[in-house]
Amino acid sequence: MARIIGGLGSPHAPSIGALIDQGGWDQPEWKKLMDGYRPMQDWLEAHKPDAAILIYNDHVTSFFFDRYPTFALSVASEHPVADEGFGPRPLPPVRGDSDLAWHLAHALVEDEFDLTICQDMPLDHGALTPISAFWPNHANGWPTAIVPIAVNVLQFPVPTPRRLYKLGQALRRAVESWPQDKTVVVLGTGGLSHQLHGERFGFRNADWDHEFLSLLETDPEALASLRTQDYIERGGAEGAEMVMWLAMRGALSGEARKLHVNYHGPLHTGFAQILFEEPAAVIA
Amino acid sequence: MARIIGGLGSPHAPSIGALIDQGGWDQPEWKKLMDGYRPMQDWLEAHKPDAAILIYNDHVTSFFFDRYPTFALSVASEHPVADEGFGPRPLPPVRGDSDLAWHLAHALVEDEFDLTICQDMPLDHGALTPISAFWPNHANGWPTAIVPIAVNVLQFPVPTPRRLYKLGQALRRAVESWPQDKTVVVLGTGGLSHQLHGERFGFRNADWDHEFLSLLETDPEALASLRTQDYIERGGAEGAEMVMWLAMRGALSGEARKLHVNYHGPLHTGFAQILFEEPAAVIA
Amino acid sequence: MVRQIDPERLPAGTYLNTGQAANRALRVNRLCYDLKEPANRAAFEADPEALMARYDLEPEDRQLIRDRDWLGLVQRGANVFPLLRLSQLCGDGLAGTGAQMRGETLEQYLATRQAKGS
Amino acid sequence: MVRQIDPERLPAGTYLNTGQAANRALRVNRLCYDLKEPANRAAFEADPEALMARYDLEPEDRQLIRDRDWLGLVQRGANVFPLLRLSQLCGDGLAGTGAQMRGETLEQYLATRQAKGS
Ligand SMILES: [Fe+3]
Ligand SMILES: [Fe+3]
Repeated sequence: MARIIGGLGSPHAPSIGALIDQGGWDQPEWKKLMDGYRPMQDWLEAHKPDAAILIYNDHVTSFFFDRYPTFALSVASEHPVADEGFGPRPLPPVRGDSDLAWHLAHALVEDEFDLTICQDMPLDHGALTPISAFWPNHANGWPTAIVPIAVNVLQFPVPTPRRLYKLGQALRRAVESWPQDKTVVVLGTGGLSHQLHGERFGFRNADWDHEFLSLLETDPEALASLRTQDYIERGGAEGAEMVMWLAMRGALSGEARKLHVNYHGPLHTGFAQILFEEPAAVIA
Repeated sequence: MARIIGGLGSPHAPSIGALIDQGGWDQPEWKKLMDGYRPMQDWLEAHKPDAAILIYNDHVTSFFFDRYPTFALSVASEHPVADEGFGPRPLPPVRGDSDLAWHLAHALVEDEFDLTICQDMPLDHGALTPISAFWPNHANGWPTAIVPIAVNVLQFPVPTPRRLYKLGQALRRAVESWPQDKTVVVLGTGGLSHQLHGERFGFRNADWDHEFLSLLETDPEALASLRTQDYIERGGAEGAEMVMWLAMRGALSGEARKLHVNYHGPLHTGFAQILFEEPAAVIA
Repeated sequence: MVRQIDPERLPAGTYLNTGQAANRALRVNRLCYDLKEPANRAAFEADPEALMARYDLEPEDRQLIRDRDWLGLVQRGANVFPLLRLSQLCGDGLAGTGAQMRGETLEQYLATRQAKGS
Repeated sequence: MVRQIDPERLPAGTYLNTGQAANRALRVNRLCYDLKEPANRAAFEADPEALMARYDLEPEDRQLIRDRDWLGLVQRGANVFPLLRLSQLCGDGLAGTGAQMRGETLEQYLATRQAKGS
């Protein structure tokens, strides 16, 4: 039986992806942010998970408002690198895991999650930024298979914070019923606080971001109980995407331990990284 | 506050649409089937509902398997008549109700239904057959606004029978919280028993169809408790789409009365019509 | 959560559209899906090989289409609704497509029904 | 079921993408969405009026695009992510687009931040 060995949170701003492609890991202005990835890279290198379930959002790249899904799960065995309007990033196509993905599809739909099932889903910065940061040696391919789940955080109504948390809990049940002796991590992406539109552009809230990171560890139930309105007020309309981290947290057990957290909010956005480890991850 | 005044069930086979376009209402071979629409037409004419929520499935016309939604709700104010490969039917575009549809979107997503929200959704025979039969004088436009919800019944996993029933229950709550003094009907479409693929092509089961119609009236909970496998075994793989009628039934109260039922299974498919009326429909 | 399908206990002659077979059949399904465009129907009628080449089909799928083997295509993962666009373009109506999948002639199949017609 | 949004109590300067405004903005959003195609970017640069004509925009939307009025477009229902394709094509980076929406110069906006750069 498969098992979840950890959960990782990361921002997904395209500026981070550009920095990675330029080899800018040590650029002084961004060192505080980029160093936050080092312990996560080491942990992934040590544990070599077979697959990663990636909770992210598309930025009107692969999905348009003619058909906008609340939750879209990819069952593809490979994901093209999307051209968002400036040429695609120089990354290899992202390997999926169809067997795991179809298993998740059946388990989640039976569990009353009304997925949109995707067989052709190019990935944009929402997905590419975190995986290129977690696995920096990706030039010749990705060491871990990626099963992406795209979440609507752009067109309202968006799924409630509690729905994301429940999605994570359902993902845990689904992974544990996958009859393969494999290890899985769950990746939450986006945020933290930011707003990119209207006169409120540039809104950030470091106090809320720190409170969120703390509650994510100690009381995720409290975060699931908030309303979308609370996230918008405290973290900005675009920052409300941080509910995607609740899906990652919901997929973890009560025994998961926080190994690492980092915060940096230099410009438009409050950036954070976090790493949780499950007891199941301990290498015997 | 808006209220649901009735529920109607209909097959959606394209052959029925072709018959309607040819004015074949009295063709002897199909009279038993087409006469089944008369009491429904009269009832709709008498009650003139403001809007109809249409539970149907697209037949790989407006949706392809690159992105296949479990539930897709249209918020468009107008729906083109799709060309399914033989030219579009000579029907006017289908008027929607954006205000109701966005209200349903917010209510259902808050109620943990993970909809795909559509702003551009041409309709195929799954939707056009029943509405052209219910409102035969449609040449110059549709008297009732249509809010279509497309259900995946073609690519597995499909939503469970219980999920469809719950969708109906959630639709009732959503309609009743719409702050408009308007009347709404819910339309279930498809089936009944049939299979259109494999060596089992042509499978029908009139006994099961009659049992389904009877339980739909007296014990819908029993139908919601069955598994998808049961529907496939008893009613054929394509006939399993009859779970869409459960959404219609779930939207009705315990006081809904069955006014009319008709059954005819002449060729590949078991065809049925049913009409339920709510006490709220009684004209004062 | 109740398991909804027992793949090993499906009725004989039933092929659900799911899993890796659905992935593999995506290109065949896309060819059939696109036949809703008149230009694609014309292209198929003019030169089926050229149209198939555009969809990067596997050799097995190309041969099944050449053979009008509707059952074989369904068994490879094709979904019946887009497939019906192709079979009808090739002259097999719904009943004819079904009869072939049952391994019967159209007359044999229709004899099992009460009514005639489409 | 808890009501998730209080539309009448949103923070000032916040415009959610929803409802009839989202329907109305579909064509503007589609124009911006399609700018991920290099051919469309070139078409806009060569002749913006011709590209806009293809999308059947309302006169108000056309004028807002001519004016590079990003805030006005957001207020009309445009979503910021596709809009950023257009604003960047017009030479306003993320910070410049944001500064304009705030009613500031780029310098004024950046002075409110700790770091420089994009
Ligand atoms: Fe984002
Ligand atoms: Fe159907």
